[in-house]
Amino acid sequence: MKVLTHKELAPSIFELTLQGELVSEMKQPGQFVQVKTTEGAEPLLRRPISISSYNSSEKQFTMIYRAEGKGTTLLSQRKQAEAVDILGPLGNGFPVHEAKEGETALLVGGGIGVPPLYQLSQMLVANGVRVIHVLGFQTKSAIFYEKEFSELGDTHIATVDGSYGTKGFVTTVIDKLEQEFATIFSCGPTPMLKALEAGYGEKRLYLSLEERMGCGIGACFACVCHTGDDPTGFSYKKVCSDGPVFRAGEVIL
Amino acid sequence: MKVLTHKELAPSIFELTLQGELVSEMKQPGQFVQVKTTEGAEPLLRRPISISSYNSSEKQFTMIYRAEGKGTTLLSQRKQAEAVDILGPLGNGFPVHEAKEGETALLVGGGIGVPPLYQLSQMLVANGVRVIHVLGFQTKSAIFYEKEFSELGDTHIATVDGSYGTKGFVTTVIDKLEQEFATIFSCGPTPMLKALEAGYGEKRLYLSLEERMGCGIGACFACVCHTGDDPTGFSYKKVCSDGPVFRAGEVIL
Amino acid sequence: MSRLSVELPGLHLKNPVMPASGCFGFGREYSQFFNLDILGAIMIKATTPEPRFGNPTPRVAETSSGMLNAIGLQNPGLEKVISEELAWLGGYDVPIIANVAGSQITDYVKVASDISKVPNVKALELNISCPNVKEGGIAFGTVPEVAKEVTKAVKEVSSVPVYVKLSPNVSNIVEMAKAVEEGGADGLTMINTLVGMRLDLKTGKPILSNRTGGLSGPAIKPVALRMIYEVSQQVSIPIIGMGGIATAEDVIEFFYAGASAVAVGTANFVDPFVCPTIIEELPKLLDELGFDHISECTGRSWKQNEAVTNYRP
Amino acid sequence: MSRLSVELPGLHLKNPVMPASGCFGFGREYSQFFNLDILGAIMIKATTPEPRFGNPTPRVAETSSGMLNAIGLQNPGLEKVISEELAWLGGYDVPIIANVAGSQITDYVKVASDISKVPNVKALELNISCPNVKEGGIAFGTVPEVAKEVTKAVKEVSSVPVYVKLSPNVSNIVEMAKAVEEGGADGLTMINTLVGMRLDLKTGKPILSNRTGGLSGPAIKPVALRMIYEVSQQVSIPIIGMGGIATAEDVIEFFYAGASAVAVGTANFVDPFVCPTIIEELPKLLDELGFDHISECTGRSWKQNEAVTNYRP
Ligand SMILES: Cc1cc2nc3c(=O)[nH]c(=O)nc-3n(C[C@H](O)[C@H](O)[C@H](O)COP(=O)(O)OP(=O)(O)OC[C@H]3O[C@@H](n4cnc5c(N)ncnc54)[C@H](O)[C@@H]3O)c2cc1C
Ligand SMILES: Cc1cc2nc3c(=O)[nH]c(=O)nc-3n(C[C@H](O)[C@H](O)[C@H](O)COP(=O)(O)OP(=O)(O)OC[C@H]3O[C@@H](n4cnc5c(N)ncnc54)[C@H](O)[C@@H]3O)c2cc1C
Ligand SMILES: Cc1cc2nc3c(=O)[nH]c(=O)nc-3n(C[C@H](O)[C@H](O)[C@H](O)COP(=O)(O)O)c2cc1C
Ligand SMILES: Cc1cc2nc3c(=O)[nH]c(=O)nc-3n(C[C@H](O)[C@H](O)[C@H](O)COP(=O)(O)O)c2cc1C
Ligand code: FES
Ligand code: FES
Repeated sequence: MKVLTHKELAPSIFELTLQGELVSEMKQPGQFVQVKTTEGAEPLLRRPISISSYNSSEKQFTMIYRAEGKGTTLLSQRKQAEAVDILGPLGNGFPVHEAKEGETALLVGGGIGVPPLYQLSQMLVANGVRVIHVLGFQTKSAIFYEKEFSELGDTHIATVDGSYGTKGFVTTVIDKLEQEFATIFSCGPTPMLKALEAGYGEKRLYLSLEERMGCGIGACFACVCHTGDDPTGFSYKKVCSDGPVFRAGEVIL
Repeated sequence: MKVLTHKELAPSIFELTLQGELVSEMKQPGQFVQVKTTEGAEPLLRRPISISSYNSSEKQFTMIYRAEGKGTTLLSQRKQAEAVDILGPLGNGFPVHEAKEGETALLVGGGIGVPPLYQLSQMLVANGVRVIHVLGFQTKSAIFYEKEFSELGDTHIATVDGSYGTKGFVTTVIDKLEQEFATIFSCGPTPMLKALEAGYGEKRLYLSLEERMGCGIGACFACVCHTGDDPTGFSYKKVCSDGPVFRAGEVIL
Repeated sequence: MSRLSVELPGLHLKNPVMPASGCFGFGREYSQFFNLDILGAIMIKATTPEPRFGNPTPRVAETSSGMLNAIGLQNPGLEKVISEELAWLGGYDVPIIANVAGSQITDYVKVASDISKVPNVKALELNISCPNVKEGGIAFGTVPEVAKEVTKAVKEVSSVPVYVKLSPNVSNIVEMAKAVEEGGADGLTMINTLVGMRLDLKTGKPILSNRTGGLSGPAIKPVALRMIYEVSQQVSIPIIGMGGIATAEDVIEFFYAGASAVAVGTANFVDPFVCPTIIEELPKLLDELGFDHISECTGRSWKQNEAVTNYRP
Repeated sequence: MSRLSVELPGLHLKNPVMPASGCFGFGREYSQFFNLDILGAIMIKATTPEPRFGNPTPRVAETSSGMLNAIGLQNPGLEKVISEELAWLGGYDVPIIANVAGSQITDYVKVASDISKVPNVKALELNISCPNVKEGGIAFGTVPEVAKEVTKAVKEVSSVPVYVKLSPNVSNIVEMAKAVEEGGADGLTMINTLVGMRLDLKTGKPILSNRTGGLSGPAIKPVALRMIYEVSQQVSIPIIGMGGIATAEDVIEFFYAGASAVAVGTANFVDPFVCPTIIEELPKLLDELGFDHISECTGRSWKQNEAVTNYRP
């Protein structure tokens, strides 16, 4: 696919918009793509990155990623009009229709888990769902998309160091929320997902998981987790092809 | 160093001009540089490429190379203003002063061995030496720098398939040359160098050798050859740091 | 396409290119990308008598030009592999090579005996070399006498030819190859992964929960080529080569070293279309190199012959 | 800079970074790029009793994230190494580790005995593992009993501590390490190169004139780490780790695995300044990781300890 725009939103956080035919296959928020960050064998593996938003008619989609290791750092050097090798869309995303018109949905994102919630939020709002966003970051300078989310619904920010919004974690914010909500959609680091599962497991809670991947398509068994109803047995789910989004309790975090 | 210009002279033959401080260290035609064709470990090794010409006052130098394997193909994708990691100048080049003012020197190049002769020819002409060029290529479309060389002196082209100039090898041309010459400077594939050594070993003949290199600076012993006076013993020369230019007979081809 | 066809014990291959075991599941996922019929064969994921969950995650880590895996032979077990996976693969016109694994000889015998009776299983691949199984798997692959015993036992019960997959983690690969040849192996597949490790800079601990894992990908190609070169000169059974293959050029290099067919593993993860692409490129490359048939390439590095000369990349 | 200093048998190292044998000649070439005094130590090129010309060229070939070499132990012989190279290196304030090679035990004894008496030689590195020497070099490195014998014989004559360089081309690296420890080795250096091969697409023949060569560079790093991890838990002598190191992060990874110092080989060819760069980067990286002294990192992957947590790359 072709780079349309590529910009740094916050230190090391990049927003990359690509154009190409395969956008037409994107069906659900929370799906991801596997990005080849360079030609050749180094780094070898593709990088899983969530689709942050997509526009089927314009054949465009956007991802937001942190340039951290070898692959993402190389990706961050791609310039406008250059080609990027994308495999996807992959996996099963957030079940948008689980939140019904007129209901309120809570969208909880942590750090680089925030991006896929953006497409989700847009689609929920389009369906007449009220959305509340609770977004957690390390520090003020790491925050991105606050304005974009605010335009869709209430947006609360937590920072670990208290440099902006509420000091603490997303759960610090949620525990004090006054609004009611029936459904939670969440994406972020595993400790955050565990805290949500512990505190809000009785709600309709959907979690997007991360796992180290080989193939990204279900063939290599790198990304399996035990299922909730057989926690030590042989049944399993693959994060890449059964997930990355699961209903809380479906798999063992 | 920074890419000033980069263009394809003939199919897969690229002319790359770079600018940077280390040009000030270039002292001799026939020296080479070691080019890192990509960041990171793949391909791992630097590529030895001859300096085709340099301009100390402008801090510019030019190399001409064939994009063939992994490394040179990657190099050929570098665009203007991008940085290229260069180690050099390395090795000992052609002894320009062996050809005296008023004498005639024959410059013999084969294929991608032609480039370093360009700086040499310019310097010989500047010293008042008459130059004759005999340049061999596979076929008409592979020819480059004919005009540039013609401006400096008589230029004879041989093509293996006869599609331009004399059909055959550089030796086919030299055997028929009517002019006298005292010195030959040559760079090209080993069979060509061997033919020159066999046919014109009695002249002052200088040959620029090629060998697979590790370090390019004399440390790894990848590129050694036996010396002419001890052809099976322990004495040796390193192509990278003792050469790449040797007097015929000095080393075993 | 007959210039690519290869005949090996039990295997009539349209072409010599097949996905390697564990890198293609049982084919379902890749069938979304292309028609499996175009493949020379399919090496399916290791099968053990009982289902296995495998190791905890993380199960993969990246290395320079390679990757480590410690899947731990996760598979649904012999019964389900036959009733679900092989039955599904029966819908395709492609020979299956079943990868047989276990922790003790009786496991291998059990799997081999049953799975070799399935009609589309045309050969077995004895996985005596998986570095990620603790209960003895490694010993099978590094002790010649034991490897010979397993081979013998499996040969006795198998209804199809048996290929033994060699581990590269040995001092003397030729000795291992000869041992399994004496044990009755019909062919060899090589190499399995090299045992490797990565540490997490943050925690100081191994990245893989299993600590060590199997190194695969382009990084190991030179080791695979060397071992195939050595072994192919010392045994008279054919070799299916693997280890870092990603291009048609790689395939030819493995043939030159001594392989008669090849398997593609890790490269499938990088490019799901890598097998079809290689199969499409091979005839063109044979033209450039001046070969009529791919089998002319086998063992060219050590056979007496003229160098190929008309090649200009 | 004392947070980088390391004490090993015979070696007071300013820092744990040294160029690996064969990848730095005798230091002359690199002395044009930087002052050799900044190095922790220098491992000089293998020395044999008599001069050796080595193998015919081509002696190197490239591989994915690696290279093959088959130099064949070219060196000017014991006498000249002492009178010319070591004398020249005596002008620097840097401990020398002399790499001792040969084809038979008496060769090792001869070189070790003489070279260990040179004042700036602070330790020996027994190269029993060079894969490019035919006359038995390989056997020393893959048979535990033989390795132990060579070690013993050299220990008897050496005036300085003896480190033994282990070959990775073995089924059981721990067994080899224990054997040389029993033989009296004061330390280990590991790993030497993996045996590998590349074929020329045009000719069908091996690229290296020696056919096979030693694989080095980032490609082998995971194998080196795994072996150091295994060995460091089973021996009580220190390990100088090597195999693909190119960055300060790599150094820490080797320490985590169990190394007490490291050597940088192939990376010198890619970047002549790699050793000084790593030495400069290490203190910063220790800060980021929260270590006072680099030796805290040794064996962290298997020692009981808290994970490092304050690191954010
Ligand atoms: C389904 C899914 C969606 C994701 N979406 C996003 C996103 O939208 N934005 C974003 O910044 N990041 C996202 N990640 C995390 C992202 O994949 C990693 O940050 C990235 O792979 C790291 O690559 P690197 O080159 O920076 O690191 P390296 O250290 O070079 O990576 C080495 C290897 O480890 C893997 N790896 C390292 N960290 C992770 C991780 N956290 N999760 C999975 N694999 C990892 C890499 O893929 C690679 O194989 C997602 C991960 C998953 C599984
Ligand atoms: C002193 C010297 C000067 C040279 N000057 C020029 C020049 O001006 N223009 C030019 O086009 N070429 C020149 N060459 C040849 C050039 O180095 C190779 O064509 C180039 O290294 C091939 O790299 P690749 O990435 O295309 O091939 P790959 O096949 O990817 O190379 C693999 C490995 O083999 C080495 N290698 C392959 N072919 C050669 C060769 N012919 N000589 C040495 N090493 C080789 C590469 O350096 C690399 O290490 C010169 C070589 C030497 C030794
Ligand atoms: C994720 C993964 C899983 C593997 N599983 C198996 C397996 O179940 N059985 C087996 O014999 N080999 C297995 N292998 C080894 C491959 O079949 C192959 O021998 C090896 O990866 C080298 O080839 P490559 O470099 O092309 O991947 C596995 C390799 C990988 C990467
Ligand atoms: C060109 C070259 C020459 C080498 N020569 C020697 C040698 O003479 N003695 C020795 O013990 N090791 C030798 N080695 C092995 C290195 O010292 C080192 O163990 C190995 O290359 C792994 O480290 P690296 O990946 O950092 O290069 C050589 C390696 C290379 C690449
Ligand atoms: S990443 Fe391969 S199965 Fe999920
Ligand atoms: S290339 Fe290393 S000595 Fe010449």
